[in-house]
Amino acid sequence: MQLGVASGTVRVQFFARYAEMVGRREAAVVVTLPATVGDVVRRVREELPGARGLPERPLTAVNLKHVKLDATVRDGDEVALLPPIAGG
Amino acid sequence: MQLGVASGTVRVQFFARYAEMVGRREAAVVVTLPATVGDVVRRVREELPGARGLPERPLTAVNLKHVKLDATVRDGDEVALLPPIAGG
Amino acid sequence: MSYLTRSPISLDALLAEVSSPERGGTCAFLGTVRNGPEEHGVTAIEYSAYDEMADAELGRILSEARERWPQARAGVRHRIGKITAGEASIAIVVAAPHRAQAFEACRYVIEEVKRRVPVWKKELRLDGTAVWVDPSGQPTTSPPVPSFSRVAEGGDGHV
Amino acid sequence: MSYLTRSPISLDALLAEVSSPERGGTCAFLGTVRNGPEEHGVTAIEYSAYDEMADAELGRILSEARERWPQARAGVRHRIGKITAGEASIAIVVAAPHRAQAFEACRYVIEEVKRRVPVWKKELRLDGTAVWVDPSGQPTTSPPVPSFSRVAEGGDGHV
Repeated sequence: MQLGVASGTVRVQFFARYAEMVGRREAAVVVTLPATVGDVVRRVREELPGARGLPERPLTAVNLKHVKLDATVRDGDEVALLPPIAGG
Repeated sequence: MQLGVASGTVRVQFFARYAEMVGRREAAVVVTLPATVGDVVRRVREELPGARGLPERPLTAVNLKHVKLDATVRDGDEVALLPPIAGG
Repeated sequence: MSYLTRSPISLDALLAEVSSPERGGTCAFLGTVRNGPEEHGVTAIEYSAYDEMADAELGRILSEARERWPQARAGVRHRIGKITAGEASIAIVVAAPHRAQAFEACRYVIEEVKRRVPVWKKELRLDGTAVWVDPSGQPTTSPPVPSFSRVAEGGDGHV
Repeated sequence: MSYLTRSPISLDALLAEVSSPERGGTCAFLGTVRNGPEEHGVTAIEYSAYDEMADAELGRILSEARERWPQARAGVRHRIGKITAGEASIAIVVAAPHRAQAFEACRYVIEEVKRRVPVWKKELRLDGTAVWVDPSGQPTTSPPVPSFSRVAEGGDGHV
């Protein structure tokens, strides 16, 4: 059994209006595991310049699938913050 | 005021299976006025060779519009006997 | 202009009739001559119509659709004559500012066509028989025409 | 093969993908870039997507449609990039043995696309502004970019 605190790195992607707000398309974010998507979003909003304007509860996806904020993230996951969808 | 019995001539048209049954596409039918589409159908079934096989209450149209059998016909009307519709 | 045609239907021409930049949702329906497991070797269907009335009725249906969905524009073409399996017998196109109107109006038009437009069809089958199709879509009432292939089989009852 | 494209959508190609003689009813939906009275001089829309996820999500929606309507075949193409008003941003085509399935499955696909596929649009307007469109279809939240024409008018507040 491993003692101590494990951490993981997730790749966070921003799209459309969110990418404009934070001025970038992606960021590597380190979180303490276990962590949820909500933890990743909090971390992003606290640490990334310009990210304060992001909603506290944005639409999110992990590894190309829609997830809720309480979904677990693992090291290496691709987390996406999605503005309100407007396709079609 | 006109006395005596008035009569009118309507042009009756047959389509698809009905045209095959009676072996023709149209017939001039003389009816005593006032008359209904039902009267025309009865007349056709009684007098036209092969027309006995037509239903007693077929789908009918007068002057390009669907009508019920109790609709009135006038001299010169175009009456159509329509097999069950199967378009589209 | 007639809503009936004896030539193949051009969906593009119909789309051009109803399209406009203010109508962002377009719904189309294509009815094609079917030859599936429910059919029995249908090679083509011979469509016939009471031409003048079919045309008038199609015009009335489009008018009704326009009354119900004033922002929508609908177009329709019904092909008449012999149509090979896989080809279109009818095309309906409805363009509207919003998709719900387009779907509803398109569905309305095809349902009314099926109910009201005086068109009939005779299935032409692989075995040489020709069968009038009744309104439920099932070919039933018809003077069956024995085919040559059946006769050649010696009448053993298996076709 | 991807469900996304940067080129104009070919409805004919999509129809060919799903058509077959056993499927006699085909329903298509075309979404085109709108410039009507509700819009305000939209000349084009710049569509962007989370490409990999949009593609995966479109595939999942088609699979769901296939599960719900096993006899139907559905195809979809979503165009990405700058699309001029009047041109199609999405096309959905569903062929089925019977028309009810085709209409229902087609409607299902477009509704799910609108709800789930990560695509965004920015309206490019006549006055030079560019506006993100929010999901209700109303362009609201956006950093407004004053246009040259506005500046040229002397800022009297009337545009």
